[in-house]
Amino acid sequence: MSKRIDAIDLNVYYGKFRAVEDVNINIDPKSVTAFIGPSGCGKTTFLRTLNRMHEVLPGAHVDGKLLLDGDDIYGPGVDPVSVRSMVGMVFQRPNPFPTMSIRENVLAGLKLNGKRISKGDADAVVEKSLRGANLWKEVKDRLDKPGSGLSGGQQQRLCIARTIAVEPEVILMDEPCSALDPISTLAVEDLIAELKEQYTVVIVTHNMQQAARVSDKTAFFNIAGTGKPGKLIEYAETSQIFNNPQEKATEDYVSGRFG
Amino acid sequence: MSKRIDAIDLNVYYGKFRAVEDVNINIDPKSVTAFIGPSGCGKTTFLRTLNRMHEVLPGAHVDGKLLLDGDDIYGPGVDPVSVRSMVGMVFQRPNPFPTMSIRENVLAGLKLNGKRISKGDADAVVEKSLRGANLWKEVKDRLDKPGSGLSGGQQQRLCIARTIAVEPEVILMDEPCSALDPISTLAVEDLIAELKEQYTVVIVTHNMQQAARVSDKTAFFNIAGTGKPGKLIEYAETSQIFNNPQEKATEDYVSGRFG
Amino acid sequence: GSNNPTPENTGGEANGGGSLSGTISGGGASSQEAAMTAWIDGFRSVESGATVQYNPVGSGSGREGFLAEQYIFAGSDAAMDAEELEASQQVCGPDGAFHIPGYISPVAVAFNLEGIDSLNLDAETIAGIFAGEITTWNDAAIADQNPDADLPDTPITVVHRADSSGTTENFTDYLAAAAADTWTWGVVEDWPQEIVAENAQGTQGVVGQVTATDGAITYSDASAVGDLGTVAVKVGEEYVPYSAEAAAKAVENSNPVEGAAENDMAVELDRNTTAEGSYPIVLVSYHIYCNEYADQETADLVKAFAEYVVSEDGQSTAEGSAGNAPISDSLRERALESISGIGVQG
Amino acid sequence: MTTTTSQSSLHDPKAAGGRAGDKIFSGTALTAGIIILAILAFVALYLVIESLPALTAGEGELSHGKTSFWSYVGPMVVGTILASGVALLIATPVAVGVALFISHYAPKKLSQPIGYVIDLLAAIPSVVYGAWGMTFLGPLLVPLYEWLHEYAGWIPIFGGEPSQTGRTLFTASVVLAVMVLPIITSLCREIFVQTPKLHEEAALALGATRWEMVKMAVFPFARAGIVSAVMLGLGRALGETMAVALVLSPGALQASLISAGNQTIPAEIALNFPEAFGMRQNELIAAGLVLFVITLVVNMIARWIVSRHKEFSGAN
Amino acid sequence: MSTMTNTDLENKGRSKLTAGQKPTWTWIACLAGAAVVAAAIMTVIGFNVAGWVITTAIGYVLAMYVTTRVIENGRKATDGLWTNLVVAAFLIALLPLVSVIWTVLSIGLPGLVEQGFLASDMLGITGAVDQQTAAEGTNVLGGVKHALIGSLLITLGATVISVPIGLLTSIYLVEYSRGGAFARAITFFVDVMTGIPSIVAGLFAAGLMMTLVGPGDNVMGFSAVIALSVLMIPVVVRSTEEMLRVVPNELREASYALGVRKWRTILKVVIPTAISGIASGVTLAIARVIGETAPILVTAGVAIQTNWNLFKDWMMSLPVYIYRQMMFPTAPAAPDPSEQRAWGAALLLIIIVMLLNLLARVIAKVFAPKKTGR
Ligand SMILES: Nc1ncnc2c1ncn2[C@@H]1O[C@H](COP(=O)(O)OP(=O)(O)OP(=O)(O)O)[C@@H](O)[C@H]1O
Ligand SMILES: Nc1ncnc2c1ncn2[C@@H]1O[C@H](COP(=O)(O)OP(=O)(O)OP(=O)(O)O)[C@@H](O)[C@H]1O
Ligand SMILES: [Mg+2]
Ligand SMILES: [Mg+2]
Ligand SMILES: O=P([O-])([O-])[O-]
Repeated sequence: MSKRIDAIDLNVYYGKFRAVEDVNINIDPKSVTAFIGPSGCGKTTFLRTLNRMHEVLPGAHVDGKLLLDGDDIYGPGVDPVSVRSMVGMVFQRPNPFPTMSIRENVLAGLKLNGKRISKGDADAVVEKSLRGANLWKEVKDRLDKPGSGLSGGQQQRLCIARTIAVEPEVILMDEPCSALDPISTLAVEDLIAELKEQYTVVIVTHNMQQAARVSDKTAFFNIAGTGKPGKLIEYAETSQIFNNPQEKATEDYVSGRFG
Repeated sequence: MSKRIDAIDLNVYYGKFRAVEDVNINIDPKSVTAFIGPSGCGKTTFLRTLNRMHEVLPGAHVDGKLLLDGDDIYGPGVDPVSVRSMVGMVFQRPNPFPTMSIRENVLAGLKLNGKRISKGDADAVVEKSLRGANLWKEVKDRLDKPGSGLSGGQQQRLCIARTIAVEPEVILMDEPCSALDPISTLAVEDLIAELKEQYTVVIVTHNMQQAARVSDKTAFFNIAGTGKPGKLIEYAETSQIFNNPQEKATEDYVSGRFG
Repeated sequence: GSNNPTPENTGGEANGGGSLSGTISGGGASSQEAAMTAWIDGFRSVESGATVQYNPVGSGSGREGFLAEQYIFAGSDAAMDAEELEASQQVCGPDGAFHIPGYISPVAVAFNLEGIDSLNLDAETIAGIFAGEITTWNDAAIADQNPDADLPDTPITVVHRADSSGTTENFTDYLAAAAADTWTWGVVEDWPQEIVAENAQGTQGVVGQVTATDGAITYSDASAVGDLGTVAVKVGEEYVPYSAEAAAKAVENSNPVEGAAENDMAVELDRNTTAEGSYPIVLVSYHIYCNEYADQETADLVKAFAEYVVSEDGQSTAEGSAGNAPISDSLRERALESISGIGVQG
Repeated sequence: MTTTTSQSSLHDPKAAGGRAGDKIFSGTALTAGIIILAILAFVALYLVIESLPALTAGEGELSHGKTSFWSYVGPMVVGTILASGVALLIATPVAVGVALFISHYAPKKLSQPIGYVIDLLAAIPSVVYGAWGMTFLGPLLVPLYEWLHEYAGWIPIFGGEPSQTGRTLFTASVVLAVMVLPIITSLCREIFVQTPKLHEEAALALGATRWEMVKMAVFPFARAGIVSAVMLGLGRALGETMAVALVLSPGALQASLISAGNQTIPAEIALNFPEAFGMRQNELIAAGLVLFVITLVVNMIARWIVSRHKEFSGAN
Repeated sequence: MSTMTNTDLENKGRSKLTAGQKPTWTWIACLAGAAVVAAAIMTVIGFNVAGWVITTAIGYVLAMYVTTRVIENGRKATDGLWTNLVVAAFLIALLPLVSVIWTVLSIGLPGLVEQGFLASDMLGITGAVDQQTAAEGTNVLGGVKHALIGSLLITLGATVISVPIGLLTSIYLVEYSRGGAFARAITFFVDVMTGIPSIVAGLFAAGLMMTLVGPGDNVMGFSAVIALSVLMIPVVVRSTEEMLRVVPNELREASYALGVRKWRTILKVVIPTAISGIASGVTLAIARVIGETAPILVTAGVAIQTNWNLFKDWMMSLPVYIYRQMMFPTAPAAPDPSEQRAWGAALLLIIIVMLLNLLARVIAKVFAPKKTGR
């Protein structure tokens, strides 16, 4: 239930504009990897290439290889749909489906598979996922209420529950806490620590304290200026990045001079 | 060209919902004051009451007194328009007018109000404001190009130029750097340091390093939970807030445990 | 030519190469539209300073507009009833309005059968076809009267007018009078809904429909039937095909409407006529004028135009354009006399 | 005047002029709104006054010996609703499909010109549609009617003798469908493209196929919009005059849609108004009033449907 | 796997991600199969091209569905099915468009290019003239000048009345009303107004003007202007309202924050930003009314000569011209010249609307917010 990810010479484009240049990175299974870097350096862009969400935008495309346990997800004939059901994603802004109840939201991904599941099994999945997302206690009495009625932090955890309900191998999170208040942030951070027992987790954050708290390894991206492509500057153990970075740019950034 | 601000028992509402409770604060002229606090605690809301932009939203209203050099801007018969031309505002996302050139954007505050000014005077205002916003050198050769063609940081400084062109007494800034890359952030921070020579500046930021770098005094807002009103917890010299806070909540927050 | 074709004209200003000026508006029957276009154009070449305009809004709207003083004159496929005549006194002074049968046109019964240009039918058979009782072309009722025709077993598609129409009124008037047993729906402007049949809007619509449909039959202003086959109608013992003369004859032999004023030329057509050579399915469209107009200028203009319409010149111009039947000389004489009475309200 | 300070800088006397400008402008805008309501009130008043004689007429007072106004207008109400209903049944799926095609399926470069081309359909005058339906579409459909009658004749709507000219209620409905299609399409398209990317991406990230994404994110978001687009189309179809008048071969109310017969209110008015006077005119205007009321009711139903779904809509 | 070079990382065998997919040529096979089967069915029940194409299309969609279902899975099959259906919907919608345009073009072009068609009106054109034309096969005389000018004037008049009222109303709805009962009433009744049958609008305008200026004089271009305005206003309100709503609030706030008054903000910021959308909304509204027949017929009458005055005398318009020429030919015995003129005018009308559309696009381009850079 968790896979390794290897990017080989990956370039990411928006139309003609190269947003991310030549990334090579190896992400271990059952670990938390944090992407940090100034705004516009391509963290989100790169993250979205990991489950082929990037190509959803018009004109966006990718060049290079991205291996999921050795299989190139950009290989010929690969169906993005099957990639996405292996690599789940949580977005910056919580986005539960507004027309569905909490329960339906959790089951949304599961229902897609067209498998008929008994009510009992479904209940089990809902409870397991919501427990996994640390939300069960708060919502167990109102599973049939609309998901959009929850607070921001609860919504974000509902989205996490929805993602883990389909049992992906990798979970990607793009600034999952930036819209949240401190209490919710805490809850999500605790959750990430639990998730890595089972999943490969990749998280984008602009909060360095958070990166330091939750991640095993950290990747620092930077950008030379507007219109230039973003690059992976340094990738190492989190403690090393924050305490003993090898690159000048990394040091400037983590010392808080910017951003 | 700068005024003091005193809020007395200010409560701010969205319809029936009280978003900010009983704020009492005295902001000195020619200083930079930073508002910090977790998401949703009412920083933006309170800031917008300072130039009566809050009431633009349907159902929004204010209770209490807000004195600008001793005059209550919520007093009977006060025209919000004249308040706003004294208290300028810069928004989180740069928002130059897309239909106007750079030059027209700077002059917008004057021209939109139908004031007639000679071309010479206008040129002088444009140059002065753009110089004041640290943007003159970068754009002086393309004043007739659309303002939306600039980079994010340049756009934000254009918005600042537009604001100072109407010669306000106070400038409010709501997370002016959150959409910007580090280089632009630096430029705007330098600018704020210059602006306080002439103006009273109030800035909202979620970046504590930034607050520490630019502000003289810092106000920490907090919120007890979703649906509860935000409160001003502590207001003091910036150095004191960051190094020697009086309140436990402030300490938790600035020590980076949250947000 | 002269714009004063008749010696009876008394309006001094109304002669010579166009001494009149002004605009008169009329409105009403669309059946007259083509003829009216020709009259307006012809009148303009005689009286270059005067303008006539005509809105083919339909007979009913035309009469109503006339009574509402919207139109100076009206064109109508039906004569005004007593009530309307009484109302006309409000507009036209104590003598009210009067009718001139300016436009006479035979209504042809036209069909589309390959190779057959003409059929002989009596009123009963025509009524039977249009009532939906006779449904195929080789029906005995048709075949008996046309021993020489090679009739197919094609079903008959009846096409009637979808809109309210003076043509329908005249045609059903004929059926109701000449075949009362078969045609039980009376005289109607709207085709009876009980008879399920095809229909189309306007003369052009029905003719187009019949032209496009094998085995179809309709009734229509004869000028528009083009290449379609037509019916010779049984009158007395002979079969009379439609023609201008036969139609004019039918009008000439008709009786004035009971109780009409001296100068009112509204007629009661005798659809059951046995008079030799007269074709009874004929549409008479009137021009309705006031006996008295509010001012001299209007009165002169109307008089000049009305005279032009019935003049030999006017009638032949119309025939050339619209294919209607010119009125007979005796009708013209009576018409000119009536028109000469147009005056100014005292 | 002020109680707080003697000379408040906030009370700028020059500002008074500016405030008047605001008052005048908002007053003008409000007046425009009032004018609209007034026009509508006048139209309604005109309709009511002119149709009162027909509505209140007793036996024998109506033209051509009609027994009562309601028995006259009733079949046409059914005909009108039938024609527009069938038109919508045909147009809605196609229009939604086309809108989806433009918003989510077509290559981005193609979708703009395609939208333009579809909008062109809306620009063709109704007389032209009528002429096209009468001369081209009707005859084209005749074989289909015969086929339908032969194989599906047991269904009442295909039961009657098929028309030889193709000028039937069904043909009229097809023409109406073509006419309302661009209206529904362009509104649906506008709404579909506004579906929050957030929800679309949420669905895709769960491993949804494109169609599943449309079902999960686009349709729930657009439901209210689709309803009001369809209602707008229905309004157009209900009120269409010339096209129906030219295409339909009207007659008494009947179940079969493929034979001559049936009539719609606007076509009835257009066909008969010219020759109408007196009571006949009142009857036709009263029929117009009935149509007006139908439109009103349809719109109320639409509003109701839309508001019922409001709380579930994705707009937050 | 001791030393990790990039190429070592890749599984060289078959990728798990591409297992069990249908070959790429499946669709060709399905299409060919469907075509053959359809041809077979058609030969049994009588061949006809339209039927063959339709049967092939249905067969192809079904075959693709079944194949995908068997080889891959139900979800993919459903996805493919709906993709095919959506594309089919688009193709179906194209059919009538192509057909109508083709009909009008092929019949209307000879009329439109006839010499003097645009420069002359119908003065002096009687049935006799047309009959002669038809008999001798000479050029069709007469033209659309009067109708063209009438249409343009009447539409312009309606635009001048409707656009300010409609635009101001939508400004009220978007900028001033705060969702109150009055605003809801306006929105509702605007919806109702879109459903007023055009003939009723015409009758209303004729009646209104009759009471205002008296009978006779009420038949003029201006009455038609009123009728068309009744039809046009709701369309303008609806479309401009949408356009104003999408103007970002941050621009309004930027303006307010500069101390700019609301009305100036609306005039100088909101409307310029939305101008391209407003322009295309207005064009749409114009397109909606320029083709109206019935309301003009009962308000402006018919005329055979050019009239430049909206406030006096009758006026012709293109749709009325088309309708009259088509249904009531100048020469009943020789309708061909009239028909040619009618279709020529129809083509002209469509071209005008297309030009208007293009104009709106140009306006949109010129005034659109400049979106260079990010
Ligand atoms: N949809 C898009 N089309 C074109 N360019 C884009 C798009 N989205 C992002 N970019 C560009 O790609 C580059 C990387 O953007 P990205 O959003 O990945 O940055 P980021 O590191 O996630 O920044 P942030 O911290 O602000 O989220 C930027 O230059 C940005 O302008
Ligand atoms: N337009 C609005 N209508 C109703 N409630 C609102 C509105 N805007 C904000 N609120 C509520 O007011 C409270 C304060 O919001 P505010 O935007 O001022 O917070 P903030 O401190 O600026 O947060 P952030 O750091 O995320 O910008 C929140 O509970 C928010 O949900
Ligand atoms: Mg990002
Ligand atoms: Mg904020
Ligand atoms: O002249 P009509 O009344 O038959 O159109």
